[in-house]
Amino acid sequence: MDIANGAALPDRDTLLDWYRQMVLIREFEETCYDLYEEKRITGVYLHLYSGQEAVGVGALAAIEPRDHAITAYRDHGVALARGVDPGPLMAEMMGKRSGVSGGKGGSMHLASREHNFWGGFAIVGGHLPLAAGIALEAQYSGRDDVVLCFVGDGSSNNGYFHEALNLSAVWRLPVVWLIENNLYGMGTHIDEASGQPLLHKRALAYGMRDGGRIDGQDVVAVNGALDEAVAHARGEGPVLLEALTYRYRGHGVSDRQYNVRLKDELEEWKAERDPITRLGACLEEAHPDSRPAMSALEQAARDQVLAAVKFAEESPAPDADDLVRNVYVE
Amino acid sequence: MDIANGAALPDRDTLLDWYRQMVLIREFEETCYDLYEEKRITGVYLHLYSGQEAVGVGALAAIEPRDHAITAYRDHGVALARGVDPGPLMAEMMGKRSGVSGGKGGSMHLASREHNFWGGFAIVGGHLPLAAGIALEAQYSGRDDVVLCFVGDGSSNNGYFHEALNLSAVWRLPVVWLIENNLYGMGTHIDEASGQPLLHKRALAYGMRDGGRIDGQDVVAVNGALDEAVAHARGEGPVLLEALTYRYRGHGVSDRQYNVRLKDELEEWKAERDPITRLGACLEEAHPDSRPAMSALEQAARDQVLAAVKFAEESPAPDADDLVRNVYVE
Amino acid sequence: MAARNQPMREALRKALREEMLRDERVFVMGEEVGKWQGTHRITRGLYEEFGDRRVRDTPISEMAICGAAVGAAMAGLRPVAEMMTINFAFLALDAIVNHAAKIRYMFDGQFSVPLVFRAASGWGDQATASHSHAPEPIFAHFPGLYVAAPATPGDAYGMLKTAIRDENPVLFSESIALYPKPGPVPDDEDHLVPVGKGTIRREGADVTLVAWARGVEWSLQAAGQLEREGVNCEVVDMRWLRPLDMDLVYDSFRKTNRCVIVEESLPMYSFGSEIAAGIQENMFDHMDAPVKRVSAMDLPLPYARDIELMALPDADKVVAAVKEIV
Amino acid sequence: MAARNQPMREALRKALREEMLRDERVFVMGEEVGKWQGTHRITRGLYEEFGDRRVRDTPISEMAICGAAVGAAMAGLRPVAEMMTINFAFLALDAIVNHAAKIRYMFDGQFSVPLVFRAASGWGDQATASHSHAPEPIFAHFPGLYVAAPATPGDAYGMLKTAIRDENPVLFSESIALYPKPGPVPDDEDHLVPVGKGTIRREGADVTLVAWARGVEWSLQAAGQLEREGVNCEVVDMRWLRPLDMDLVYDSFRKTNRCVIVEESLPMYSFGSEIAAGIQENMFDHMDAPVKRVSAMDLPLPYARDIELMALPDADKVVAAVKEIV
Ligand SMILES: Cc1ncc(C[n+]2csc(CCOP(=O)(O)OP(=O)(O)O)c2C)c(N)n1
Ligand SMILES: Cc1ncc(C[n+]2csc(CCOP(=O)(O)OP(=O)(O)O)c2C)c(N)n1
Ligand SMILES: [Mg+2]
Ligand SMILES: [Mg+2]
Repeated sequence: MDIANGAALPDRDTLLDWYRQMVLIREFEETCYDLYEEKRITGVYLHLYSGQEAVGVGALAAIEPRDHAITAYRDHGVALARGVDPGPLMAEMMGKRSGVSGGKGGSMHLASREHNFWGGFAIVGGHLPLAAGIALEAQYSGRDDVVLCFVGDGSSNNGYFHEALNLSAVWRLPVVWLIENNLYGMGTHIDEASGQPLLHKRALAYGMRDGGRIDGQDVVAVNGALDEAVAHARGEGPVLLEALTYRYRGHGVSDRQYNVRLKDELEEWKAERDPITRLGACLEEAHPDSRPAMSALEQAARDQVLAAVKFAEESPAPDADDLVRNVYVE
Repeated sequence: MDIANGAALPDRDTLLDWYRQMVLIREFEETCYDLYEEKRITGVYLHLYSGQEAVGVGALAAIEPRDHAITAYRDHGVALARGVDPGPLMAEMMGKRSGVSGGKGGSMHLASREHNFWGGFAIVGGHLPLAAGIALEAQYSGRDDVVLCFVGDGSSNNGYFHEALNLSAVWRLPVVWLIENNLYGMGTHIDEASGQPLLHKRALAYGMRDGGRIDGQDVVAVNGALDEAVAHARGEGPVLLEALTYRYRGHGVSDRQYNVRLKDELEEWKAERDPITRLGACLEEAHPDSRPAMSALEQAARDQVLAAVKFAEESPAPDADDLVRNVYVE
Repeated sequence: MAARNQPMREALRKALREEMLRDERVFVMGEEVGKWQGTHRITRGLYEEFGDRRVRDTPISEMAICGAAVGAAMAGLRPVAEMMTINFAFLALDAIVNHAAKIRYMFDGQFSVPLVFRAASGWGDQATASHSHAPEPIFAHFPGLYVAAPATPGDAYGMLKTAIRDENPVLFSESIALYPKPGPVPDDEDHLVPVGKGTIRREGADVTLVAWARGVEWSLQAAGQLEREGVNCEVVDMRWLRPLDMDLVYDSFRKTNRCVIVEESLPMYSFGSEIAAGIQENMFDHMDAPVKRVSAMDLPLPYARDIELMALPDADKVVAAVKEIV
Repeated sequence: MAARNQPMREALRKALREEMLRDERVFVMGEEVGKWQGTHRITRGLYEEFGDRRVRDTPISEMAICGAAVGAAMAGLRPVAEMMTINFAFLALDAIVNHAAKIRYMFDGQFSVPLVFRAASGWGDQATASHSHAPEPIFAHFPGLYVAAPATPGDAYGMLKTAIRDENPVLFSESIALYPKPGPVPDDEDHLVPVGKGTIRREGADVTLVAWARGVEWSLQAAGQLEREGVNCEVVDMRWLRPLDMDLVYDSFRKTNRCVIVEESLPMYSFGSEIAAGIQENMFDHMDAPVKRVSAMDLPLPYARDIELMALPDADKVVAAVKEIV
C-alpha cells in the first residue's frame, strides 16, 4: 500500500492539501451518485471520478494557474482539483442558472475560464485538437504556458488522437498528453480495443517524448512524473504518458452492471490500491500526527459538498430567455 | 546502381517480366502526361506513377491473383501491375464508356473487380478502412487471402490511418500496409508533416509487425520485403512497412512547378536511382544476353500504349442514360 | 397477420437476429455491441448466440467502423454497423457519403455496397448539445444512400429487414425515445417494408400532417386533440427520408388542401423545408393555406430539463400550427 | 467608392493579407497554404511576407486542423483555417458542428470561437464524385455557425473581412469556378459586408431569381436572355446561407409574385427547399405561381466531361424554369 516508491515525499502541507482535494472529489462524486439515485440529478450522462482522484490531483498539482487543463466528460474531479468551487459545479449537475455553464452544459460540459479549465467535452477525442489549439495560442503569443490534456484509454484509438498528437509534435506545442488508463472504454477492455495496450508507447509514432506508464493510484508518483512532463513540455514540446487507474462507479450512470460485471477486479482495486487510503497511510507513516488533520479535512469535504448541494437546489433554473441566449455572440 | 544488395536474384524470366511491367507503366504514364498537355486527357486530377514503378511491380508480384490490392488516386501503375489491360485504363482517363469505370471514375477511380483490384480512391486515407473491410471478408469467410494496401506518406497523418491500422491489429486482419514514401504530400515534406519521419515505426503504436523501410527503387528488394510481409499477413496478421521512392512528375497535373521546385533532388533521383535503369543494369550484368529482350519489351510497351490510346479515342463517350445509371442497385 | 406487442427495441433485435439466422453474411459491428449487449440493448444476447465472429466489438473508431463496413460490403458481406448515437456518425460522414454512397456510381456498377449503418438518434433526456441531434436530413441530402426512420415497432422490424436485404447502403435511424414504446410486430420473418414507401397512420379530411419517427407520435397526439375540436387530421408517416414518397403526400394533400409538417430535427434545410417546397411546387392549385412546419427550435440543445423540452416539438405545437391554417 | 477590377482569387488574398496586417491575432493554417502558396493560390505570397508563425502548413489532418482552430480561437487568436476543398470538411464535420458551432452555447457564453473555415467549393472540371460538392446547405442546417458564400470579388473581399472580424465561427465557402472571374473590389480596407444581408444584383418586376455563389451568375445570364424575350427578372444574391436574409426575398417577391431558386447544390434538403418553403409560408397571398428550383441533378458527379455538365445547372435550365411560371 505504500506510495512514492522511494522517491522523495513532498512536505506534510502538500500531502495534506492533496488529501483534502482527493477526499473532496470522492465526497462530491459519491454525493452525485446518491443524488442521481434520488433523481435530484437527472439526465442520462453522469461519469464519476471516484477511484481516479490521484491522477487528477497529482497531475494538476504539477501545473501553474497560468497553465491550462482540458478533459473529456469525466470532468468533475479535474474541475475540483483545478480549484473550481463545488457550488457552481453541483448547480451545473442540477441544471441551474448558477451552474458553471449556466445549466446548459451539465455534467459533461463543466468549464471555468477564470481557472484556465477549458472543459468538459463529450465527443470522444474531440477536445484533443482543442488542447493543441490552446497550446498554439500560448506558443504564438510567446508565453510559456503548458496545456495538460487528459485523454481516456479508449479515446486513444480515435482519429482525433492521431491527428492532434501528430500536429502537436510537428509544431512542438507545449502539451502534456496524459492518458488516464482505467482499462476500459465503456465496457471494452483496452486489450480488445488497442493493438498496443501500452499506450504510452504510441509516443514513438509521433517522435515525441514518452513519459512512460505510471501508477495512477499513487498521487506522489503521478505528481513526480507530471513535474517532469510539464518541464519538458514547457521547454521542448509535447509529451505522452499514461497513468494506470480505475473507476469505481463504472462507465457512468447508464452502466447499471458495473459492480456485478467485474466484482472481483473492482473490489481488488478498492481494497489494494485506493488512492485515498494509500495517501492516508503514507501520511500517517511519515507524519504520525496527521490523523486529526485528515479527519478534519474529511469533515470539511462533507460540509462543503452539503453546502454545494444546498446552493444548487436553492438556485433558480434557467428560463426561456436563457434558452435562446449565447447561440451566437451578438 | 546495383540492386538486390546481395540477396538472391530471381530468375531471368521473372526479372524480365518485372522489366516489362515497369517500362509499360512508365510508357503509359509519360503518354498520359503528353496527352494531358495536348488536352486529349482533360480535367484537373492526374497523378502519375513515373519513378515509383518498382514499388508497385515488386509489391504486386508478391501477392496471388486471389489476393487483393487497393490504393489511392495515384493508381495507374498499380492497375497495370495488377494486370489490367491498358486499353480500358486509357479509356477511363479519357472519360469513355469503355473505360474500366465506364468513364465515370476517371484517373483517380480505376478499379477492376475481376483482377481483385479494388480501386482507386481520392480521399486521403479513405481507402484504408476499406482495405480492412475487404480483409475482414476474407477472414470471416475462412479464406487466407491477403489485402495489399498502398498508403501515401502524407496520408499516414490522417485519422483514417490510425483507426484502420489499429482495427486491423485488434482483429488480426490479413493486411499488408505498404507506405509509398515519396517524401511529399503535395508540396509538404514528410519531415514537416510527420512527427515521426520513419513511418514504419508507427507499427509499434498498433503492436503490429514492423516490416521496416526498404529501398523502393529496387524492385528486387521491394519484392523480397513484400514476400515476407505477405507471408506474415497470411498467417499472423497485419504488417506495416514503407518503401522509399520518388515521383518524377510532381504531385499531379495541377503541380506546374514540380521540375523547378526541387530540380536538383529530382535530377538526382532520376540519375542515381531510377528503378528501370537499375533493373536494366542488373539484368545485363546477371544475364548479358538480355539487352535484345529488354529492347523488345520497350518496343512492345510503346505499341501497347499506342493501341490503348487508339482504343480510348475511338470509344464512345457515355451518354445521358449512363449519367443516371448506377446511382443505386435497382 | 398475427402480431405480438413489443417495444421497438425488441422489434429491432428480433429483426437483426432473424436476419443473422437467415443469412450467414450478415454480421454486426460497433462499439459495445457485443459483450456489453449494446448501449441501447438492441444487440442484447446476440454475442452469446452468434459469437465474436458475427458480433464484433470495435475500438472507438467511427471512421474505421463505417469504412470497414464499406469494404466488407464491397467484398460480399452484409455488415450492420452501429453508431452508438447518430452524433458520432459526424466523424464518419466521409466514409458514409464519400464512400458508401458513391462507390457504386464512381466505378459504374462494378461494386455494390449492401450495408446498414444503424444509428440511435434524437434528443431529449438532457444529453446536451453534442449528443442531441436528429440530423437525418443532412444525410438524406446525398444520393446513393437510403435513409430509413421508422416510427413504430412493426415498421422498425420490417424496415430493418428491408435495409439488410437491400443491395444499397442504408442509414437506418432509430429514435432513442421510441425504443421503449410498444406496438404490434408481425409474426412473419419475411415482413418487409418497401424502400421509399410511406404510409397513412390515420385517415382524415381536413389537414395532412406529414411526419417521420417521433414526429408521427406528436402528430397522432395532436390529431386526437384536434378531433375533439372537430378538426379531422390525416397523418402521413414518411418512413424513409430518401427516397421520399411524395406521391403519398400529394394524394393526401389533394384531399385536405392543408398541411403541417412535424419533425424532431432543426428547422432549416430540413425535412419540413423539402416537403413544403415539394407541395407548393406540385400541388399549387390545391393549396388552401400555406404549409406550416413544426420542428425543434433553431439552437443547440441545453442540458437543463425545462428549457430543453421548450426547444422540442410537441403535440401542443402541432395543434397550434394546425389552428393557424384551418 | 474607388474600386479595382480583380479576380475573386485576388480579392480573397487581399482581404486575408490586409486582415493579417491589421490584426496580429489573425493567422492562416491548412494543407499547403504556406510554401506551396495555397492549392488555389489564395494564400500566395503570405508565407514569404508573414513567415511560418502566421502562415502554417499542416499535415493532412482535417480533424486536427479544424479542432486546433477551435482551441486557438477559444484562447484568443483568430484562425483562418483552409479546407483545401469543402469535401474534406466532411472529415471535420464533428469539429465544425459539434465543437466550433456549439461551444459558446454549451458553456453559456464563457467562450467565443472567432474563426473562419475557408473552403473551396463546387464542381465541374471532372473532379469526380468525392471531390465535387456544393454541400453548404448541410453545414447551414446547424445553428451556432454562420455560412458565407460570396458570388462576386467585391463581396468575397468584404465578406471575408467580416467573417474574420466577427466573434462567431464562419464557414466561408469559395466557389472554385468563381476564383478566376474578375469584378470590382472596393479600395477600402474596412469594406465590410454585414452578416446575413443579401443584395439585389439586378432589379426586375416579373420574376425573382434567388441564388448564391455560382447560382448568381447563371441567374444573371438567364435574366439577360429573358430580357430579350420581354421577361424582367430580379436577381437576389443571398450571400449568406445562415443567417438567411428572408426579408430581402420577401420584399422582392411582393413585387414579382414569382420565384425561381438557383443553386449549384444537390436538390434535396437544400437551399431551394428552404427558400421555397419560406416563401409559401410567408408570402402565400402573393404567390401567382409555384416557386421553382434549379439545382444539380440528384446524383454523384461523373468524370466524363459531357455528362458531368449535363448534371449541373446552367442559364438555359434557369430560363426553362422561369418559362414554366410566367
Ligand atoms: C466519437 C464518440 N464515440 C463514442 C462515444 C460514446 N462514448 C462515450 S464515453 C466512451 C468510452 C470512452 O472511454 P475512455 O476514453 O477510456 O474514457 P473513460 O470513460 O474510461 O474515462 C464512449 C465509447 C462518444 N462520446 N464519442
Ligand atoms: C482528406 C483529404 N485531404 C486532402 C486531400 C488533398 N490531397 C490530395 S493528394 C494529397 C497529398 C497526399 O500525399 P501522399 O499521401 O504522400 O500521397 P502521394 O500523392 O505522395 O502519392 C492531398 C493533401 C484529399 N484528397 N483528401
Ligand atoms: Mg477508459
Ligand atoms: Mg507522398
